[in-house]
Order: sequence, then C-alpha cells, then structure tokens
Amino acid sequence: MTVSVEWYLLLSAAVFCVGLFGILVRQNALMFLMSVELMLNAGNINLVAFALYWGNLTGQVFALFLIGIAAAEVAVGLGIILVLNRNFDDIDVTEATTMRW
Amino acid sequence: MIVEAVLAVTLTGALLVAVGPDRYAAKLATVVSVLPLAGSLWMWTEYAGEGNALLESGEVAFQTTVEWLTLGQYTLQWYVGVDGISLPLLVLTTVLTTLALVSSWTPIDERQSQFYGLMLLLETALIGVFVSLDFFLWFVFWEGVLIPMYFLIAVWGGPRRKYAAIKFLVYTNIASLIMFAGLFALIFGLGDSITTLSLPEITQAVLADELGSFAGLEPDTLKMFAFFLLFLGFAVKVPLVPFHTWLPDAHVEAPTPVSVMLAGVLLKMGTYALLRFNFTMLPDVAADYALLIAAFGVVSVIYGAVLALAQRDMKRIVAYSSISSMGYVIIGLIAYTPHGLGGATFQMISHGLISGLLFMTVGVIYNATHTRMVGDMSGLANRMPWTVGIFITGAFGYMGLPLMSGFAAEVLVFIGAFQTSVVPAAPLLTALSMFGIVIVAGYLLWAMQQTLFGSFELETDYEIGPAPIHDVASIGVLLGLVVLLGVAPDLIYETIQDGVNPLVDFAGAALTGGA
Amino acid sequence: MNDLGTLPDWAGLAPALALVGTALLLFLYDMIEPDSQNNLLLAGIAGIGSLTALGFAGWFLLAGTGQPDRGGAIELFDGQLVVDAMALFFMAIFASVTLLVVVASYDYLAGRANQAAYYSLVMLAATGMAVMATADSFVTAFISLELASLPSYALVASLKQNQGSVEAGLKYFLVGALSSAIFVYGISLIYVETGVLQFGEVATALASGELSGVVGLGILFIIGGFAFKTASVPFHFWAPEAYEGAPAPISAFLSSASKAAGFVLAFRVFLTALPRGSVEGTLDWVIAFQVLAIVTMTVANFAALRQEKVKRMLAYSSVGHAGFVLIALGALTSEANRSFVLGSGMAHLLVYGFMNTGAFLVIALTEHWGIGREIEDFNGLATQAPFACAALTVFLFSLAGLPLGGGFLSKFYLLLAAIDGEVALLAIALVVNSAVSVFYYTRVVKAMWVEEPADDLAIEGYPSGLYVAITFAVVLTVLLLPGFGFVLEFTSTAAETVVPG
Amino acid sequence: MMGTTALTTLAGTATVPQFISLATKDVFKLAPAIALFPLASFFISLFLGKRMPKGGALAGIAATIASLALSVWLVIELAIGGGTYQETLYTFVGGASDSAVVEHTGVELTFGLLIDPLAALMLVIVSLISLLVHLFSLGYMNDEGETGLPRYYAGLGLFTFSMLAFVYSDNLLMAFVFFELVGVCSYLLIGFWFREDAPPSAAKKAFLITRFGDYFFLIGVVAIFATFGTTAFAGENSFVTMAADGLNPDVAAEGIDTPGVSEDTWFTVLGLLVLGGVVGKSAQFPLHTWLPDAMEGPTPVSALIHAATMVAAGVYLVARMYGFFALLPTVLAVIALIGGFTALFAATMALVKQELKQVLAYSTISQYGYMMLALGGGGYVAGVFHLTTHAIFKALLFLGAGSVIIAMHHNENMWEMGGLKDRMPVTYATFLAGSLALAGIFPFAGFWSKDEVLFETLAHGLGGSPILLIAYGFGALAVVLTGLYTFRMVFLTFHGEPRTDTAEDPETVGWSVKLPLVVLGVLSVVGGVLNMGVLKDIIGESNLFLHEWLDGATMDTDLGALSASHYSEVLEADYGAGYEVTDLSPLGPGVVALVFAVVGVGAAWYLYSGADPEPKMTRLGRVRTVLLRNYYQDEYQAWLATGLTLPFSRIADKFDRGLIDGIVNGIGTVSMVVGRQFRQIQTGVVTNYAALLAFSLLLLLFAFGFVGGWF
Repeated sequence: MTVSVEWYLLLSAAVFCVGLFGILVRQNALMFLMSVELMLNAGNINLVAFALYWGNLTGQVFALFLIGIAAAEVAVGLGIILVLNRNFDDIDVTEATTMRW
Repeated sequence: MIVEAVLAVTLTGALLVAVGPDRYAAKLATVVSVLPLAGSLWMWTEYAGEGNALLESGEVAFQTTVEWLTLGQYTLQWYVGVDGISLPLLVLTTVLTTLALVSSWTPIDERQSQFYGLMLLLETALIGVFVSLDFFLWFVFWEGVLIPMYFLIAVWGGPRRKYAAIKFLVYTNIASLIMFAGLFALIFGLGDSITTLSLPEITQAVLADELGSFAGLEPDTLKMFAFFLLFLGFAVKVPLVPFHTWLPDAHVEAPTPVSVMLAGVLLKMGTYALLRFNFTMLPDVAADYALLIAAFGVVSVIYGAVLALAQRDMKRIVAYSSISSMGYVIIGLIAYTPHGLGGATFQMISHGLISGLLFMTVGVIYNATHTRMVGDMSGLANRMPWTVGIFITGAFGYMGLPLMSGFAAEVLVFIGAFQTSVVPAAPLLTALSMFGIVIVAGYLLWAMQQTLFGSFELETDYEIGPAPIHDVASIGVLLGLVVLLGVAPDLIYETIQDGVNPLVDFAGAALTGGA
Repeated sequence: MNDLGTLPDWAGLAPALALVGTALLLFLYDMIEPDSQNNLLLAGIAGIGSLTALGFAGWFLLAGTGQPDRGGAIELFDGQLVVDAMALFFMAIFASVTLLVVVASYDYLAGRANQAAYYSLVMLAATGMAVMATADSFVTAFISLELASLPSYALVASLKQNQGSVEAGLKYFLVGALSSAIFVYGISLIYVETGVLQFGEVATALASGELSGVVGLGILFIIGGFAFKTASVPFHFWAPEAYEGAPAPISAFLSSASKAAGFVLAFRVFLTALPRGSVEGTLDWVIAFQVLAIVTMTVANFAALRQEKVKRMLAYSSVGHAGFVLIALGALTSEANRSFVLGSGMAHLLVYGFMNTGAFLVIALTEHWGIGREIEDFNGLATQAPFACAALTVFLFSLAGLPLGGGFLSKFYLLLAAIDGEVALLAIALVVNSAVSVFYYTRVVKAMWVEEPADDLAIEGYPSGLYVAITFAVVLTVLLLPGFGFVLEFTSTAAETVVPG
Repeated sequence: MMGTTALTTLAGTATVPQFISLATKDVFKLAPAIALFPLASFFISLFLGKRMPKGGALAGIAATIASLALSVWLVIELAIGGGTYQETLYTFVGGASDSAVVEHTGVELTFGLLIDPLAALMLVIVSLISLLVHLFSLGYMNDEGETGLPRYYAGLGLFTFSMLAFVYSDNLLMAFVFFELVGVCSYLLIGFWFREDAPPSAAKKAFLITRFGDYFFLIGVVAIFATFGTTAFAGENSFVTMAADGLNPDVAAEGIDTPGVSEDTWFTVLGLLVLGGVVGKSAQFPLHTWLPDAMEGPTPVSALIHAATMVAAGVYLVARMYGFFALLPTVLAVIALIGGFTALFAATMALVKQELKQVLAYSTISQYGYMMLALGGGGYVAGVFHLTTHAIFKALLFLGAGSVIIAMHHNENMWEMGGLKDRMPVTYATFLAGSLALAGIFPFAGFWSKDEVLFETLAHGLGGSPILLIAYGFGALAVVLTGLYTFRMVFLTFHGEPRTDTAEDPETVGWSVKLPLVVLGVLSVVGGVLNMGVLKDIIGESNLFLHEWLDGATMDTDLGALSASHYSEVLEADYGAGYEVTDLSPLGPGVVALVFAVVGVGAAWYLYSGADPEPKMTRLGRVRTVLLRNYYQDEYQAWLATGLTLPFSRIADKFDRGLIDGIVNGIGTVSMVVGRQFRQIQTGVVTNYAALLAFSLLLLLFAFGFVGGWF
C-alpha cells in the first residue's frame, strides 16, 4: 500500500513548523542552526516525495543539491559561531546585541 | 545660445570660485556675476519675443530645444527661452545677485570661496527656473535652488540657522513634491495628447480640453485636484498664509545677502510658477475658486502686515511684510485683467528690488551695530546719515510711496483687481487688501522712529561710523532702480503686458464663456 | 537560435566566468602564499577580473547579444541558465559595483590579514549574483542565491576581532539561513503543484487549471526569500546590523549589488515562472509587492529619521530604496505598460548602485581615517576633506531625490511607473517618503558642512584607491542626470526580454 | 453736451467755445518749470548744500522766486485773456508707441498739467508762501545756528515741488501721487529735529493719520479709474463730465462701469472715499489729531504746512474736482457738516491752549473747517476765497509766532510772554493784522472770506437744505470763539506787562524775519479786495474779482465745466445736488457775522486785556480739562493703535508662532516620534527578528489565504 502524497505534505509542514518553533524558542546558536536544517529538510521531503509522484528526477536532483548547500551553509555558520564564541564568550544568539535601534 | 552661455558662465564661475582661494573669492565672484548680468541685459535690449511663451500665439525669444531623453511616452527636453514675463525676472535675478555679492564683502569673512561659489550656484539655478520651458528641466532647476540655499542659510546664518535651514529645505521640498504630483495629475490626464513635457505643449493641450479622466477622476475633478495641489505647492513658496512660517525663520537666520536673494528672487519663483501653471493652464478652475484665492491673498496681506507690527527684529519685520506684499501679487493674478496680471508681475520685480534694498540696508546697519533689534539702538541717523537716508527712502518705497516702483505696482494691481469680474465682490476685497498700505506704514514708521531717530544709543559695544562705500553704493543702485521703475514703469511694464496680454485674451474668452 | 558571432553559446556567460575565474585565481594565490600582504597585486587581480566582466557585459549589451534582433535569448544547459539583455544589464551593474568595491578595498584592507580570501569571496559572491541574473530555473536560482549569500556571510564577519562585525555576520547568517529555508520550502511547494522547476515549464504548468492554496503558499514563501535578499520589510532585520557591522566596502557591496541581484531574480521569477495571469486567483503577488513596498518605504524612512550612526542611517536608507524598487513589481498591474514599469526598477537599481556604493565608500574612507560612526563625529569634516564631503553630499542628495544626480530621474521614473500602473498609494508613499528622507540625509550633510569641527578632528592621508573609487562613483552619479537616456535604452531592452511588448 | 450748454447760457456768449484751448503761449510751455525749479533746488540743497553759503537756502529762494515769477506770469496771462491750458507731459504707463498696455486696456496713466484760474491762483499762493518761508528760514534756522540745513532746505524744496505739482495735476492719479509726496515731505520736515524724541513721533503720527485718510482716497482713485476708465479732471472725457452725464437723464452716458449698484449711490461712495483723503490731509474731524502734534516741526515749516501746502491740499482737491462733488448732495452735506463741526470743535480747543503755536494749530483746523463748510454748502468761490485769505494770514501768524519764538528763545508758553508789542513793533503790527483777519474783523481779509462762507451756506441752507443750516450754526458760533481765542492770544503775547525775564528782554529779529511779515501783513489787510462779496449788491457782481476770475470771465476762451457758474448750475440741477438759492442779501448775514466776531474779540478784551491777565479759563473746571485734553481724541486714537492693534498683533504673533508654526513643527515632531517607534522594532536580538519575521509571514499568509480562498 502506498502512502498518499498528502501525507508527505503534512509531514513536511510538520517538520517545517518544528524547525520554526526551534528557531523561535532556542537561544543556542547551534540549536538555531539545527532548526534551520530541519526547515531545509522539510523542503527536501516535499521535493523527493513529489519527484516520485510526478515521475521525474528534478526534485530528487534538487534535493541532492540542497543537501550539499546545507552542508556548506553549516560550514559557514559554524565558522561564524566560532568567532562568535571568541568575541562574546558564548554562543547564545541573544547575547550579541551591541547593535540595535 | 545666449541662455546657455549665461547658464554655463555662471555655473563655471560657481565651480571656479568654489575651488579657488578664499582671498580672491569675493571679488572674483562679483566679477563673474557681471557676466550673466551683462548677458541678461543684452537679452533685454535684443528681446524680440512676443506674447506669452506658453500660449499658442507666443513667440519665445532666445529659444533652444534639444531632446534630452524619452521616458515612456514623454520626451524630456532641454527647452529654454524667455518671454515678457520671465525676462524681467531673469534680469532681476542677475541684478540682485551682483548687488548681493557686493553686499557680502563686509559680513562674510569665513569660508568665502564656498559662500561665493554657492551664491553663483544659486544664481544658476534661479536663472534656470526662469528660462526653462520644459517642465522637467524646470523642476530640476526648481529643486536645484534648494541645495545652495540650504547651505547658505545653514553655514553662514545666525544662531538658529540649522533649524531654519532644515525647516526651509524640508518644508519647501515637500511643497515641491506636492506641486509635482499636481502637475503630473494633469500630464497623465492628458494621456496621449502630449508627447513632451514642454510647458507650452501641456498648457495648450489642457486649454484645448484634451484632458481625459485619470485614476477615476473625471476631467473636471482632475483639473480641480491638480489645481489644488499646484496651488498648495506654490503657496508654500510664495508664501501665502498659513504656509508661511518657514519664511521668517529663514530670513532672520540667513546672512543678509542670502536674505536679499530669498526675498528678492526666491519668493518670486512661487508667484511666477502660480502665474505659469495655475493661472495659465487652469484659468477656469482659478475662476471657480476665485473668491477663495483672492481671500488667500487678502488674508496674507493683512495677516502678514499685522504680524510685522508685533516684531522687534528688523529682518522679521521685512520678512512678514514680504508675506504681505506677495499677497498683492495673488490678488492681482486672480483678477485676470491686464493690469491685474501685469501689475502682479510688476509687483514681483518691484518687491524684489525693494525688499532687497531693505534687507541690504538692514544688513549694512547690522554690520555696524551687530544687532537688528528695534530697541537695541536709536538715533542711527546721527552716525550713518547716507545709509539711514536710503533706508528711509526705501521704507517709503515699501509703503508704496508714489514715484517709487512699489506704488506703480500696487496701483496697477489695485486697478486690475478692482475691475475684475472674475472675483466676486472684487471692489470690496481689493479695498480690504489695500488697508495693508496703512499697516505697512505703521510698522515701518515705528521701527524707523525707534532705531533711526532720537539720540544715539546702542546696546552692543561697537563703534559705528559711516558704512563702507561699496555697501552704500550697492543700496544706492537699488534705490536708483526702485525710483527709476517708479517714475518710468513703462520700462518693463510694456514687456510684461506683452507677456500677459494673451493670457487675458484667452482667459477672458474662456471665463466669460464659462460664466 | 542565437548569434554570438563565431563564439560558442557558453561564451554568453563570459562575465560570470571572468568573475569565477578571478575568484579561483585568487584562491590559488591564497593557497600558494596564504599570508600575502601584497595588497596591490590582489586588488589588481580582482580589479582586472571585474573589469573584464564589466567589459564583456558591456560589449554584449552594446552588441545586442541575447536580444531579439540578434537571435533572442541564449539558453544554456537545457534552459537552466539564460543570457539575455536583462541578465547582461545586471551583470554590468554587479561588475561595476564589484570594481568600485575592489578598488576601494585596496586601501581599506591595507595591513589586514586574509586579503586573498577576502577578494576571492567578493569575486565568488559577485559570481553568484551574476548567475542569479541568468538563472532560469528554481534550481539554479537557489544555488546561485546561496553562492551569493554564503560568501557574503563570511565577508560581513571578516573582521574577526571586531564584535560588531561578528555580530553582524551572525545576524545576517541566521536570518539568511531562515530565509533560505523558507525560500526552499516555497520552491518545494511549487514543485508539489507542478512537478517542474524550470521557469518556463512552471509557467506552462500553472497556466492550466485551478490552483490550490499550496501554490499561493509557495509563492508567498518565495516572496519571503526575495524579501530577504533585497532587504525588504519584514525580512530586513538583518540589514541595519549587517551594514553597520560589516566592513564598509562590504556594506556597499551588499546594499547595492546584492540587492540588485535579489531584484533581478525576482523580476525573472515573477514574470516568467509565476506570471500574474496564471496565479492571480490564488495569490496576487502584485498586491503583495504593493503592500511590501509601502511598508518597506515607510518603516525604513521613518526609522532612519532617528538614527545617530551614519552607516546605520544609510542601512535604513538602503532598506527604504528596496521599497522604492519594489514599486516596479507592485505597479505591474493589468493597466500598466509592464516593460516600462519594470524598466523603472532596473534604472533605479543602476543609479542606486553608483550613488549608494559611493556613499558607503565615503564611509569606508572615514573608517579608514578612524573617524567615529556617529553623525556628530562627522562635524566639520568638510574643513579637512572637502572633496570627499562634496562627493558624499552629492550621493546623499541624489539618494534623497534632489537633482544633483541620477537619483532624481530614477525616482521620477519610479513615480511614472507607479502612476502608469495606476497605483496611487504607491505614488503617494514614494513622494511622502522622499520628502521624509531629505531630512535625515541632510543631517549628515549638515554635520559635515555646517557644524564646527571637534578639536581633535584630524585625518591622515588621502588613500588613492578609495578616492579613485569615490571619484568614479560621483562622476557617474552626476553624469547619470544628463545621461539618463543612455540607461533607459538598456533598461527598456532588458525589460522587454522578460515582458515582451 | 451738458457742459457746453451750461456755459453758453451762463457766460452769455453765442459762440460755441472750445472746451479747452490749447494755448501756444510760451509761458504755458514753461509751466512745468514752476514745479521743477523747487525740485532742482531739492537736489542742489541735498547734495551740494554743505558747500553752499546758507546751507542751500539760496537755491531754494532762487527756485521759489522763479516759480513765483512764472506763476504770476501765468495769472497775468489768464487775466488778460489766455485760455485754460491742459497738456499731457508724461505717460506713466502705456507711453510707448504701439504700446501693449494701451492696445489692451485702451487707457494710459499720464501726468499732465491743467492750468486754469483756480490752479494758477493756487500756484501763486504756494510759491509766494514758500518763498517767504524760505526767506524767514534764513532768520529762523540759519541765524539760530541749526545743523542739517541742507536737509532742511532740500525738504522745503521737495515739499514745494510736490505741492506745486499737485496743484496743477490734470488728473486724480497724478494728484494722488503728489498728495502722497506732500505727506512724505511733511513727515521729513516735521521730524526735522530727529535727535529729540517728540518730533519723530509727531512726524510718524502725521504720516500715519493722513495715510489712513489716503487709504480711502486711493480706493477712491482706483475706483474712479475702474468706473470711468480715466481720472482726468477736465475735458470731455474727464470723470467729472462722465459722472455728470451719467446722472443726467437727458444725456446718454457711455463707458461707466458701476459694480452692480445704481450710479448715484456708487458716485456717492466714490465721493466719500476721496473725501477720506481730504479729511486726513486737511485735518478735519476725526482725523485732525496729527496737526497740533505737527507743531514739533520748525515753525517756518508749520507756516508752510498750514498755510499753503499739506493742509491746503485737501481742501484744494475738493475745489479741483468740485464738478464731481456738486453732483452728490449726500457728500456735500457730509462735507459741510464735517467742516462746520470741525470749525467749532477746533475753536473750543484753541480757547485753552497755552502755547502760541498750539492755538494757531487749532485755529488752522478750525479755519479749514470753514473752507469745507463753504464747499459743502455750495460756496465754491467762497471756499477758494477763504483758502486764499487764510493762506496769507495764517502764514503771517505762524511766521509772526516764529518771530516771537525766536525772541523768546524757543519758549512758546504765552503765559510767560506779555508786553512784547513795544519790544517788537513790526512783529506786533503784522501779527495784529493777521489776528484781525483771522477773527474776521472788517475790513481785514478774513472778514470778507469768512462772511462769504457763512453767507453761501446760509443761502443754500435756507433754500431747503436744513442740514446746511445746522452746519451754518456751527460755523457762526465758531466765529465768536475765533475772536475770543485769537485775541486771547494777542493779549497774552503782546499786551500787558512782561511776565518773564525773556519777555522783558527778547532777542531781536533780522530783516529776513521782518520782510515776510510785512509782505503778508499788507496782504492780510488788503486781501479782501479780491472778492468783497458782502458788498455784492453795492459794488456789483462784476467787481467780485475772484468770482469773475474763477468763472473765467477774464479769459478769451470759455472756462466751461471748470467755471464757478457751471458749478452753480450743477449744484442746482435736478441730477446734481439739487440745491436751491434763496434770494438773500449778503449784507445782513455779513453784519451778523461781524457782530459775532466783535463779541468774541470784546470778550477777549474783557478777560485778558489787563496789565497782568489771570488765567480765566480755569473757571471752566472740568470742561477746561476736557478741552485741554482735546476731547480725548488723541487718547482714543492712540489707544486704537497701541491699545488695540498692537496687542492684537501680539496675539496674532503668538497664534502664528504657537499654532500655525506649531502645526508645522508638530508634523516634524510626530514624524520623529514615529521614527523612534519604528526604530525600536530593531531590538538587536536575532530571535526577535525571527519571531517578527515569522509573524509577519503568518499575517500575510492569513491575509492572502482569505483573499485567495486557500482554506
């Protein structure tokens, strides 16, 4: 029995919301990063599932690209978090508020 | 090409003076300013235009047209030229600039090259305003005036100069944008019937009833809407009560030569534009609201004069009385009679000269006393007889003393306004506005009595003696011009009449047809 | 189908290739000599690279490459990339801004570490932007967008010892990552509905039949992605901090080129992939952009009123200008002459590219001199550096829409566009916000020219690179007033490639 | 045409006369010089005065002599048969060939000369008085060592120029121009001693109050121009003739443009407006308050102002356009009432003044009241006659007072004088002659003219105009008071014992003072010969020289619409004032007036003639206080200016800066506050950004979701 495509959509939406929720409530930069990854993967779920549904590879190929880009993004992100830690002695994203208003 | 030459010379001169050393700036700038002066006077003697530049029959003098760029359906042009309305104002600008530059020699003692450069830049923009016949080009110059003016007030002004300068800039800029929107409402309403933004084309299209509906507004509503926005925008510049509050601040804070330019020429931009846009393009709307517009004029006259009564700062007195004087221009314009329109234009010139004269004289006194407050000094006539003599004569000129230009202008305006059938109850309104001549006498006489007469006393610690000869000379020249135009208004009035007459013709036809 | 003379099709990508080549060259150099301080060489390489890109872009533009009379747009890689007038026009903007930034960085970077990395990241980001201009599929769109973004994050944070820079990098990155995620999710929703990602095919797919809310949601999320890239409210939060904290040349780069990149992609996506006619029923993006435009202009301009730091004020101004350009999308109503409207946004982006970059470069100059960031710190600067201050005055007044530079005309063009689309609210918002903006720009001008200098105001040296870049920018800004017509030729051709007729 | 018919009948000639003859006599060509000489002296004195002997006085004297000579020549020319001369000298607006102005409006504004008997007479008076004042100034100013003499003589020159030009203006606009210039000159001269506080203030007051009057005058000028398209005084196309045609039902009038009211109403309004200027300049109630203050100026200037120039200008204007006023019964009644009332009103105040010049000032107001009374009462000739005689004896009195003031070292208080008659006989004799003339004692000049004024008013009043009778009552009563205050002045100043040391030993005065006094004294005695109206029935109408003169009887050509008989015609016409003349012998009323005058003089003799007179007026108690305070006229007018207008302007200023400017600044402030709020959105916390971002997205989602129907 195949799972109806609507369920994938729901799943991806759920993952997306979880990620968003994480971003809103976590102050740790790493957690923030992970939440973003969740959101990105919500997109991946859609792409992969619907590549099957539509019977073409476009979605899957794009998903592969996305995974790669996500990794790059994490790399840059970790670099930034590293210097954040160096400058603010913390990786709490709400701490860095020297500039506002 | 003379127009281009004048503009180019002035602009080049401005840049040259600005980068040159302070030492030579004053004299260099004055010498440079003689070139556009000579150019404009040459144009004056060679002028062979006829009629109103905006109307079909008009022949524009010294005209050049070059395509600039095409934006959408509209071709923007470099389109310059003069007619009987703009030429006198052009000459006024060049004359006043040169004299204002001379009067700067004494008070301006720091950052001179910048000051004189900006003054010439201001002159360039002002000349541009009066010669442009393409709306967009005109608007470039129109906005371009603001920038040098802002600096001139903000850098070389009095204690509250920054406030005054930014108020001037923001207030008048907002007004410009409102006006801009107003004109574009018209332009868009004209739709495909125009292909350039040249003022004659716009005017003639509007007058030919080619206005369509735009943004859901029927042509008539659109006209009204555009008129309203244009009027609002120009009313700030003129300024008409209640949009005037930037003016006293700007005048009080600006250094004297800048006040001269401000009162002498900048205010005329407003009335000039009203004449060119509101009253030439949309005479029927003007006629519909004639009573309201005339009321604006009357209120400005009386209110400005009454406020002048309450002032102690002599510059503020002249500033408020400028508001009052510009009210007459409005009353004359809305009359749509030959003497109304002609007299109003004449009043622009006349007020330019007289207010320039008074500001310069106040400046000469200030240079010596370092105060402008009535009450801080008395009996100046004992120390600077010639300056005081010119001041008294100028003040009488401001009061509309016969044989000085103010009288000729005011009488023509009154005659024109009295006769009009455009404004309801015109005789009554005219009579009401004429009461301004009594009030103006009141405050000027009061100020003169306090400061010039009595025994000599001065609150500030300055030794004063006769003013420098170049200062007296420049106010003397202005006084001479005021008297000359007062004795022989025909010198410019013929040219002005030639420019406004076609306006009376078609407007008269349109208005009687409409009414 | 296309005509590049004797050159192969892929040569159409020459500007992007020049940029990426330069980046790789710099990488190579960095690998060989990681601690190099040979600033002149590095800047030279980067400069020549961007100049080459500019040369190619300009050449192609003038030669008519990708334009209908020369065989139409060049499609590459199965329609993943497309080289047409719009792409070339924007590549020219990117290359110009990059050139200015690189020249200016020569002085800015003097004595700092990791110079080669810096230049190569700039070139990479520029490459990303160039590819964004040519992207013709959501796949390439997203990849190029990330290619532009990721180096930008690093560049913003490149002053590793500086708290502000790091904080700016962090915020930029976090908001950017979130926005990318939203963008991707939006793309995936489009894929859910259509099963294709190439723009033209998406349009074809959407044109048939009823659309569900999924598409609308997807479009909304895609708008979010662009809003981030163009720094539009409410995705603008990163901008004030990123521009303020970043090295000033990078602020210039981001606020000018990166914004333009976001817009060129948005133009293409919304006009070729998600044409309003097809998706109107589920989400009328014209309305959405109208809302965004008005909100962006108003929030940014009013917030800028009370800023005390020059750079931050410019950041808000930059957000405000995003709002102005959004008019070009918001005015694409059915009444509008669409290529005319679209052209207005492009023209403004070009002019803005010079005047805004110029303004930030003057800020870079003041940072180079060690002058403070507050407006007050600029007091009396004109006594020391009249040329730079005159240039900044021109930039600021041009930004304000006063007729000292091309900004006056391009804003006017935007106004015409708003009126052409018969969106009165946009026109009014444009006028009101222009009026408001005069005030805060003037504050800086006032500080420089009017206020008395502080006693300790002293500047040392007149760095040639920065001055060259500023001079270049100011000359172009001023020349764009009389020479605006020249720009218009390109914008109208560029706009007609995405909205024929 | 109406004008022509009128004069054929009246002048009794059968030929159809030229309305205006364009004389080619050389003297008329020279006429502009009459005014230009003093103008030249203005420039010479102003710029070269410092280097000239006598501070420029000589230039002025030469100029006025020349003017006088030319004026006399003109009079002779007219007396031996010349014609009225009218010439447009200068086109102010619209002068160019193929003028756009003229092409469009059909009118031009011009300056021109109108020389008729009236103008010629006035020219002589003005130039004569001016000459004498110049001469007198040599003693009063030069010998007293005043500084600023070039300025003084320049002022006199300009003043004379303005007045002369005003006098022979051929249109109302030009008249207004010089009317105003006269006002400015009086400002400059009254405020001559600018280093003191009072003169500048008095000068300001004089200018302001007369300007208030001129405001109405200017409206009148503009309105007349707008109504008739011309402001010319004389000629077929003058506004006077057009107005007459407009009102005359027998004539079809064209080109009159009234703003929606009937013609007679509108003309009445016009007349009243012009009258505003007259009331201001001629110091009639209620705009008389400036005149006593104007005594702050040098005394010769007072003489000039009061006798021949400034104040005379108002009355002269009425005479000049009498053809217009004669059409308007309401305006005439107002003129007569104002005149009569002012005559009485001012006389009462003169009773209690202590300063010599103050008495003369109020007497001036009073006497100009008589002239107005005459003109309002239909006595055109009488008004002009009184203007003439008054010019002479009032100039005499002022100059005599000036002489006394020199003698008294600038002390003007009469109570500190006394007994001067023996010490300054010439001054006394001439002053007495002037006083007798002023009081109206037979046979001095004032007697004849004042009697004629009263007679004309009475005659027209009895003819069915009761309002004139009231005015006559005022005038007759004032005769008594005139006698009283005049001789109170004479007795206090010259008679009795010297009351102070200065009076005991006054300074002597020179020939330059005495000469003018003698000349004027003689004229005051014999001036009445001009028009002995009281004896009309005895000597015959043709020997009333002034009447004949003003009627144009001496001229070859007909004076037409400018003639006295034409004015009577209009006055009595149905469309005009509608006056009727009772057939009354002038002898009876003349005797009555003389008796009144003698009663006044006798009262003065009774009260003040002793060796050491007491202040008798104190018995009037509070009435005296009221009189001394001038009925509080100054107070209420000062209150109008400083108590009402000034506070109002301050309130307006507060309103302006507070509310209007407040709104402007308020908009700025609101923008700033909004800006601060928007700025606060940027909290600096990246999580908040994410939240706001998500929230906004959600908001958009819901909004567009609902619109797009996604749910």
